[in-house]
Amino acid sequence: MRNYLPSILLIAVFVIVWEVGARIVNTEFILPAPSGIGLKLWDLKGLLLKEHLTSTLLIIVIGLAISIVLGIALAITMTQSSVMEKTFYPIIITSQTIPIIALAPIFVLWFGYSIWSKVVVTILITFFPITVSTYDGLRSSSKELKELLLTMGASKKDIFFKLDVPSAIPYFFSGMKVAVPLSVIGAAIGEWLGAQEGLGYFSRRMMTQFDGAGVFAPIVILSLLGIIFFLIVIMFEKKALKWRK
Amino acid sequence: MRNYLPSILLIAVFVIVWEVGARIVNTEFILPAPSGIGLKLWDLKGLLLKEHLTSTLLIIVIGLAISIVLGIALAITMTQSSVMEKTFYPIIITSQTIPIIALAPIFVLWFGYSIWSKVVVTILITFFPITVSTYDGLRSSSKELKELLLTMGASKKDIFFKLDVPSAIPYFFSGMKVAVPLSVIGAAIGEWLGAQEGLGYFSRRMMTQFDGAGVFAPIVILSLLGIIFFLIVIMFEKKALKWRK
Amino acid sequence: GDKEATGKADELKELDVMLDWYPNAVHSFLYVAKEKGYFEEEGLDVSIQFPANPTDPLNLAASGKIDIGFYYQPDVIMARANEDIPVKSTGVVVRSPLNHLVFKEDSPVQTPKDFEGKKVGYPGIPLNEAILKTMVKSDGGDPEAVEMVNVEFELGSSLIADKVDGVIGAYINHEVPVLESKGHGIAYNNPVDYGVPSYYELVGVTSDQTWEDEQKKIEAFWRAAEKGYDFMEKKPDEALDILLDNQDEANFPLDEEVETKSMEILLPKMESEHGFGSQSEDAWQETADWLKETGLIEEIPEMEDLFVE
Amino acid sequence: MSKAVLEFKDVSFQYQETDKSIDLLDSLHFRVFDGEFISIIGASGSGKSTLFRLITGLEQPVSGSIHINGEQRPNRLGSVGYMPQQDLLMPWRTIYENAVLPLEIKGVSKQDAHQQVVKGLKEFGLSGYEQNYPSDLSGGMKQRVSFLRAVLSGSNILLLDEPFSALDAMTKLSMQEWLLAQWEKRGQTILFITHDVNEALFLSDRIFILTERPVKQLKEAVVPMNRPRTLSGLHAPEVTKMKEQLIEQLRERISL
Amino acid sequence: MSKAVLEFKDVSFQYQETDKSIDLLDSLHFRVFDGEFISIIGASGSGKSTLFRLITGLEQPVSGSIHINGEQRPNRLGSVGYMPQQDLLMPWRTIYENAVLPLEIKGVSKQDAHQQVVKGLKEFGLSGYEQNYPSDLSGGMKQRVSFLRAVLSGSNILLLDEPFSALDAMTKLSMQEWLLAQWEKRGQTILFITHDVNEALFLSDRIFILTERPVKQLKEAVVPMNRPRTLSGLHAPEVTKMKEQLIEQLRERISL
Ligand SMILES: Nc1ncnc2c1ncn2[C@@H]1O[C@H](COP(=O)(O)OP(=O)(O)OP(=O)(O)O)[C@@H](O)[C@H]1O
Ligand SMILES: Nc1ncnc2c1ncn2[C@@H]1O[C@H](COP(=O)(O)OP(=O)(O)OP(=O)(O)O)[C@@H](O)[C@H]1O
Ligand SMILES: [Mg+2]
Ligand SMILES: [Mg+2]
Repeated sequence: MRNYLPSILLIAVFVIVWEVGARIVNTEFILPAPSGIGLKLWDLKGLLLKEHLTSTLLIIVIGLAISIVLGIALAITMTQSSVMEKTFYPIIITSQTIPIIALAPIFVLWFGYSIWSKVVVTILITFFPITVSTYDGLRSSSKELKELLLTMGASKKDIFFKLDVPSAIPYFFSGMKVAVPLSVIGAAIGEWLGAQEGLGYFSRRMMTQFDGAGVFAPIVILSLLGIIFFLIVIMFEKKALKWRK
Repeated sequence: MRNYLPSILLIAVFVIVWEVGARIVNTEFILPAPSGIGLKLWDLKGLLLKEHLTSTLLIIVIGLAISIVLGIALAITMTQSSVMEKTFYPIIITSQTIPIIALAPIFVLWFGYSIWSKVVVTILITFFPITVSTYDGLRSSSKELKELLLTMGASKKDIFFKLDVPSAIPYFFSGMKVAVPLSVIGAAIGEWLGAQEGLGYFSRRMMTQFDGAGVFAPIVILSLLGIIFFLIVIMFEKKALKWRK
Repeated sequence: GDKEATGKADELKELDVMLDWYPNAVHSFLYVAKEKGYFEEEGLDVSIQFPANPTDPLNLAASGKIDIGFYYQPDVIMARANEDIPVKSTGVVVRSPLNHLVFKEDSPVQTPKDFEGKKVGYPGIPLNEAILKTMVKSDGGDPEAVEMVNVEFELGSSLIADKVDGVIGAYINHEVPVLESKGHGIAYNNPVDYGVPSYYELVGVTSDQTWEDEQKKIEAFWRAAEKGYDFMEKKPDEALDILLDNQDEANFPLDEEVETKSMEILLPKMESEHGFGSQSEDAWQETADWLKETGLIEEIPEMEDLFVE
Repeated sequence: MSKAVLEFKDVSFQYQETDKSIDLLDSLHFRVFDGEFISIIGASGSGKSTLFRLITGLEQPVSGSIHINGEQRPNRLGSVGYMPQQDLLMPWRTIYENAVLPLEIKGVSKQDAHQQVVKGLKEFGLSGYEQNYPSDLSGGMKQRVSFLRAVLSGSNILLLDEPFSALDAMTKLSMQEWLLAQWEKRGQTILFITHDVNEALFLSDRIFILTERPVKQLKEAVVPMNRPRTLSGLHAPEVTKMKEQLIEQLRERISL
Repeated sequence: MSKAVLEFKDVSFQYQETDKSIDLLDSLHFRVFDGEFISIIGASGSGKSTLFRLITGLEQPVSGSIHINGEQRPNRLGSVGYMPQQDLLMPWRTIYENAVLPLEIKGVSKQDAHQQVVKGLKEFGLSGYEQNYPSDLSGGMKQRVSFLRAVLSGSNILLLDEPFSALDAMTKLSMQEWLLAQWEKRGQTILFITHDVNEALFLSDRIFILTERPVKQLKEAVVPMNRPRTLSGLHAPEVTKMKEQLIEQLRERISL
């Protein structure tokens, strides 16, 4: 805790300057004061937490779950078959330099305002780090250990479960630590483009109402969501990698 | 080249299936055919390349330039002063779990429909990888080499320029390889939120015109842009790291 | 007529409509029909959605993701003419433009030609560009000298934050009273006074496919809507109460004063001697001619493709 | 002399590279007898590790045959115990889980495996560390776990490929003495690759020297020392003479 | 005997850790004379590298004084040549750029520096590799570049901290002979840390042994061999006796 003191101080100073600044500027819809955002959060807590948070959470959870399942499956396929690897790996790497996300508006045409248009955005944004890190992890298993296992008479299955999978776990978690904050961003972007509920949607909608505090309040919740998800990943990571000193 | 054959084949198959699928579905504004997109690209090449590409390029270049300057400056400050490090590092790391990008709509209120609202989105999305990788790079310099330099009577400046900077360069390029595709995405997202020109804007505008090929055409250019930027970074990297075998 | 005898909710047919914007007084008839059970009487279970993007009502109707989207007559013609988008109007809600050129009362600009060299925000719908150009031109100005900025839905905020000098695409029944109620002095120009035909502001659009498959359903919708409208016309206060009861208070709080004012402006523009929802070929033709004149369309589509009774 | 537990009969071997092939063994013939301790020395790249890869079955001879305990099988994987350079323990497995690995792979029942591992850990002075991770152990302790793992493979032949090269000089000394004690107690046959001539002399009955490429024949030196051995035995005149000869043979191939 | 180029006078030193302090030296006193070759041996953690850190000036004594070439200066950084364990070349600098580093830092003019480096590279058999990167060189060549870099620091005292520990046995042997030749030719004073008793005996005039903690006094052994030396000289009876004594002294502290 002591280590974070300077950061906390800086944030405190920032919030105070913001508060004072906001009171001087005094146009709430352009620059709401932190106190105003706090009050708004309190006022709307029921609505934001019950309705909009649930909706955004659902998008994130479904999107991440699909990304994880597909990502791991593809990573395994690529490590097991060199044809698949040669086919998909260059595409996956190249696809990362392509702003596929710019296609997001068209998803609304394909999926309407259903949850799927947002889930697809979330998947697109999280699929890459999960797949690539899992793949790199599966590939990272030491050749020496593999040969050692072979000299013990290990089968392909033994090598996969006893060597490749454990070697991949740290990499998988690195990927998750990148993917999880991105999933929150993905859900929010998805909601801008077509939604009837959700924190990203609510924030954008409050803009049309000239309600500055209302714009920031859901973003505060989104931020907390990002941090909480991140901490959950770290918790699982600590548990899975307790052999690391 | 031979190595990419399977990928190229798969992409070819995908494009053909898409073409056939699009012709069967036959609703151009939901699913334009690749051939239609190609034709559209050709038709609009002047407009897209001269006007919209220039505008998007300007956003990317300004945004990346500012991110690089600020990112390197902050990374250096953090390595040189432990107070700065303790203050900023936790904030930078935590900020990454916060969907700041969700604030993008409000930038329009702050910066108007000028280029700056889009540049800010680009900076927000690229600042983190550049700063963190440069910082990690500066920190990565070997303690042994530093002590060796000290035994030669090296000054702080010697150590910075002869050891820290060269050690940071590979990390900086890793950061750039992440940041450059993100900058394209950032510019596109920025343009969704309000713009008069640019490829992201044009794509979205074509949606309002029900011109499916027109939606995809600028995205093709954005994709090429992402790939070209990436290749440029790799080129510079090869040059700077020619000592790597 | 051939009304289906219904009652049980599980036999109701689902029908998705998307409003042109967030719910306000103009949509009272829908909420009345819903509340009073007119839709249910027609065997419909209507769900009402609001768009996240200005063009979604037409887009999603065309792609069949919704059954009816409320949109603007000229855009329907443009979609049909330029991209052969298979959508048609199935009924009219508002019969003349609500869309006005809105600016601050105390600003130096007062008529369309004053906007030369100024910025005008609009919600990304090209029609608004045409309206503004016609207005500036008929006011003796140079349309090319006006800078148009796509501000999506942020019409009001961009105006009062001084990011633009005026906005087009704003409604005299909504943005104007809302801004006034927040204490901003607002003025506006009516496009009809500056060379723009009195087009239908709001029509309900359906894709050709949906029309073919679900004609009965659509017709049932309009029958129920008409009942809703009749109620709204006779008892505007009560209709308003129903709307206010149905509002999503935290999401989009409506101001009773604003909506009352809005209702006053609206009712005359919704009234038709041929009955609620009715359409005339002349009105379609006139609007299409204007669009061709402005260059927004090159050919005038077949009238039977544009609307059905 | 007792029976041959390992025999190479006219074994030839080469690595295929894209543009060329590297001939390493050419009709190589040798025998190792039950209970022997054999060291293998030779310049870097001379093919020492390749010999082990052939014995374990990771590689197959191009011609000739390899007999283990009198049998010739194409799939030799799993038939000898192998202890690699450094320790190569799995960092994510506890000491117990690392040691039990060969038994797991052989499909030994959990109960049997538990008994064997617990007994082994005790004999090797590792009791109490069952639930620790490798990172908690010193270099010498890790080498003992690695050796136990090779022993638990159940084979009478153990191949040790420079097992002590990563240890510091003092720890190495202790491990050598410990290894000798274990070998004398257990009577397994050990093949031991090393770069260190002193180590080879101190430990082994016979030393195989690889000098040519491709290897047609192993030069062989019988160490003129009785067991049990002491470090001072290394200074006996016949031993120092042999040592100088060995170094001379190896130096012919050195280039910096 | 010639003059003392390095002298520790009652030097005490300790590392401060958060919870405790580690006493390493307690009023240590010793002298090294011009042109000597001194090896330092001692168990891991006994403080060998710490001695070097004190000499170079990376650490300061808690009490006592350190005299280099008769002078006592608080900032000794830059006054001796230091060659670390392994090679520690900068991978991004060519061989030439690596060798020129100490001259760059001393601010020697480019022209002078160029002359010195080119001459040095030639003497060390590295001509033709000026523009190569370290990754192109063999282990022995890298060590020679590293040694040249230490020599170019211009100091008459060179500290070598286990420079050959990462080399394989054969390369190590060649490097030892090469180092002796260089030292005999140049007449610098060398302090050499090693774990390898053979190496210490083969190379040095005197051997310092660190046995206690904190170190109050260095045990010292004068190697009973004339120069030039050969490997066979190591088998002379007085040498093997000294070797056994040294190993005995070190073993007292070994624990696995
Ligand atoms: N998988 C392989 N494919 C091709 N060539 C190989 C392979 N493994 C080893 N070699 C080559 O075969 C030769 C012998 O290698 P090997 O590893 O057996 O030598 P070694 O005597 O064990 O050397 P070291 O002492 O360095 O461990 C070397 O030239 C090496 O480059
Ligand atoms: N910077 C430091 N801070 C605190 N303690 C240290 C530091 N450097 C070394 N030590 C401790 O001081 C003791 C002596 O370390 P030193 O590196 O001098 O030993 P050494 O004899 O060189 O050992 P080795 O043979 O392993 O290199 C060790 O116990 C070590 O843990
Ligand atoms: Mg080998
Ligand atoms: Mg040391």
